[in-house]
Amino acid sequence: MKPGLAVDLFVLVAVSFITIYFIAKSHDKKYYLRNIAGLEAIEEAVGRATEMDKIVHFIPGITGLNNSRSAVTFSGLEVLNYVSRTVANYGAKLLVTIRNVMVLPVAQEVVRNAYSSIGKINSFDYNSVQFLTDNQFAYATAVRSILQEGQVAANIMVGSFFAESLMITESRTSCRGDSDRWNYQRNPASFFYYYL
Amino acid sequence: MAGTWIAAICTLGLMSFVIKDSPLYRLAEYTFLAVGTAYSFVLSLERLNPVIITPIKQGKYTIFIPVALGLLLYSRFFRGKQWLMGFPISVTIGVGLGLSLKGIVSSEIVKQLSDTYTSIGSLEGVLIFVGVICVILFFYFSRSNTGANPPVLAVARKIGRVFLMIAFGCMFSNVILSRMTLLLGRIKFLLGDWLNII
Amino acid sequence: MKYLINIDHRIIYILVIISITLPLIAPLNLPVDASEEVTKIYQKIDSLMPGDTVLLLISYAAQNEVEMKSQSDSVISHLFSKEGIKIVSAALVESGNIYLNQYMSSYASEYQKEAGRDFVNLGFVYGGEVAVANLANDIHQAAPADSDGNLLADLEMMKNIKDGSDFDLVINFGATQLWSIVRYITDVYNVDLVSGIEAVFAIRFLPYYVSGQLDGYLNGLVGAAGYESLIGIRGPASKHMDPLSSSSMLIIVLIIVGNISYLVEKRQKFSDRSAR
Amino acid sequence: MNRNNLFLGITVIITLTTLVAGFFDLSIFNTISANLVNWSVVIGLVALATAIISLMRMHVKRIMTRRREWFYSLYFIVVFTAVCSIGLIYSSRGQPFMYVVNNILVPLSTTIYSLLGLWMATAAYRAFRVRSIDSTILLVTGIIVLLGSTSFGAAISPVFARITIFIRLIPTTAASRGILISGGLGAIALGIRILLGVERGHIPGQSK
Repeated sequence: MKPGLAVDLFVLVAVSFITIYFIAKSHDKKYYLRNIAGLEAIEEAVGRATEMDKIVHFIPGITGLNNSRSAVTFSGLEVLNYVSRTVANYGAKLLVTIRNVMVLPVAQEVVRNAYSSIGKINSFDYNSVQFLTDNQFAYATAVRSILQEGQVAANIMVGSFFAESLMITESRTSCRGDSDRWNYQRNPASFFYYYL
Repeated sequence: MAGTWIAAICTLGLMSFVIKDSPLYRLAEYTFLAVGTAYSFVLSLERLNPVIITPIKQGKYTIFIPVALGLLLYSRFFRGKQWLMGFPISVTIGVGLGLSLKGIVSSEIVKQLSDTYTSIGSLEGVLIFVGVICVILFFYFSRSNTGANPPVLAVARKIGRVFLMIAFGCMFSNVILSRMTLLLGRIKFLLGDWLNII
Repeated sequence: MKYLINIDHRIIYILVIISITLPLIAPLNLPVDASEEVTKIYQKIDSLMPGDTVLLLISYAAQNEVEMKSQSDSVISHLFSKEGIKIVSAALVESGNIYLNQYMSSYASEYQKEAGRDFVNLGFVYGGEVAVANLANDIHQAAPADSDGNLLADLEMMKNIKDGSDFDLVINFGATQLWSIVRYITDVYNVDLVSGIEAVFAIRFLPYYVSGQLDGYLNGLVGAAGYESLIGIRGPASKHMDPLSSSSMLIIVLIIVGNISYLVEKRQKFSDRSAR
Repeated sequence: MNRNNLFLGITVIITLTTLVAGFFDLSIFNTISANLVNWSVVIGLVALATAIISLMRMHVKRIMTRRREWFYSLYFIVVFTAVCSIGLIYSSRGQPFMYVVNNILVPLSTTIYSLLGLWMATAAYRAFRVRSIDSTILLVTGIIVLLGSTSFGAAISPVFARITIFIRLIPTTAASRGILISGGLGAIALGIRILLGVERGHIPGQSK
């Protein structure tokens, strides 16, 4: 045992067992989950996008899978799975833009699984998940011009974001759009509801 | 001198965006996209030599295993073979998890808590102790089904909220300092290096 | 009063640009002082003895060059002026490599230091947080060759440098990788750490400073100006303090005006409703 | 043993090896985990081209189908290949590559980041409203700390600097520490969910 790590190991084991205990306990008991406005807004946003025959744009965060931010990226991919299933149900068009190299194949698989899980695998299009660039601000400028082209009806951003998110959502004011942005960041969960 | 002119044109091209979206801005934007991606691609390619080719020269052939795993990620381009991507992805996530679990526990939880306890002697220590406990309780969102939270939790949440608002006020002022510094840099470049008014 | 309620955003842009330009043209040269965490970095670097080994890491990107380059210029020039220090340097972010090359080539030319004997520049190390853990575990495996291509095994300086524990001080610039540096190098091997941080992220690292994991930090341009006052030069950061202060004051005024107009509007709406 | 459990098994084994190497001083685990960490970097490096291939495919498709503003995609491909070849031929420290980087990439990066300063100003005027006690505390603290850290505040009176030091070292540290610890606990909880297979989104080749 490395010196001075006994307490650390104890805390890790304790937190792990508490988590495992509550996951096991949650299977049988029905917990009331306060509904979160953002999730309901997604259904409405996708419905609106289908009416306007425009694209639903999604960003699962800009960080990777193997660092301290991976927890936030996983939750982004989880919501991507939900959004893809909703889009597949409505038959709308989905566009997922990616900034991290390792997240690209994973996000594509998540969308493919979502389409196949409701039996619409043939309407799945590989180009719906695109890598733009790994430079943080070049990515933000690229997303801005996608949003301003006018083809996007709903912009959903769930995951870990930094200064570039201000730039992406700033395009909201200049093109009167709304963004459904839910940021797990350590600063307060800033939340807009945004569709064009 | 030509370099400064190119830099100034790029600066004004992107800055023109604030007034109106124009072809000059779109050109600057796509230049930024292309040069930014190319720069990090070239630098990463140059890492291939020291990280992969040098160990092979030194006879460490185990390096072929991660190279093979990395190549599995290209199975994405072949229909029906996507499941092969699972190997490199699960290895990467496994390493990431193993490192961050240990790192988070010792640096972000235990060391922080132990410092909160050891410095409890002074008045500041007590204040920090109360603040930390209240902020952690503030993030405690589950409620009994009646929806009302116990009095202790309600008080702790109020104190936690005050601490959080002071912290966000401090963060807010630092964000202003940071953003103004960046804008200042560009204006100094345009006035100083380009038009050398200053 | 009506006009104050909604100023067009382009006028605000012009106001901000004027508030920055005026002090640049007519500087007020207000005094700049160094706060406690800045002096701690100065003392830590000043107390380096010949033969100490320093790990110099650049993890800021080209976009916040203004803020971070003024920090690294002053701190690194102070570091280079110390005699007999062994430096291992690496860039953890792609565009940080631009500045690392400038510093290390000036170290070789201006200070007549020899690559391989006095310093080893590993250049850009790919991989982000995992690369930091990789460096900490075993430098020779993480970066077998330095940026000029010669093998680390042949460099006589690297003979007694194997992993994180062989360093006496880690100096980092940039917040993106500071989390992993604390987690995988300085906490694991108990090495002193000083770091320059972008003002946006400085607050998040305050707990590390108070708990002693981070021995000193520079808070954006304010920290850089403080360090310049310590090494006795009136460098770019100190000159930028005047326009920074004036533009910050403008932001405060904008907030106050915005709130006054908001309150006035609310009272008008309230009085209209009660009058009806 | 279907594929999901196979990948889950790999992740669990590698996580446990790295954890054991982190906590215990066993030489076998140390060498294995050091190798695994290096492998993870190599995998990321080798996989880099997948992103570039999909990027190029997107732009070529945009040119082929003559979508709106397709000529920008053509411009992107030309500049991208040009800068890549300059970088690879003359090496990233060569003079031509540094010329491109210093005179095009650095100004563009700093400019785009500096625009945030302008939007901060409009946001300060339009969005930062004193609606509740919380936002009052936030704005008052922000103004005091801003005065305390800039040279104007120091010129007006040293009181601001002293209050700023107090605000930074006591309440802000406590709150940041609280956030840090809660964030850490959340990350551990999610790590456990991945190891238990509850969190499946990322494993390819299975349908929920």
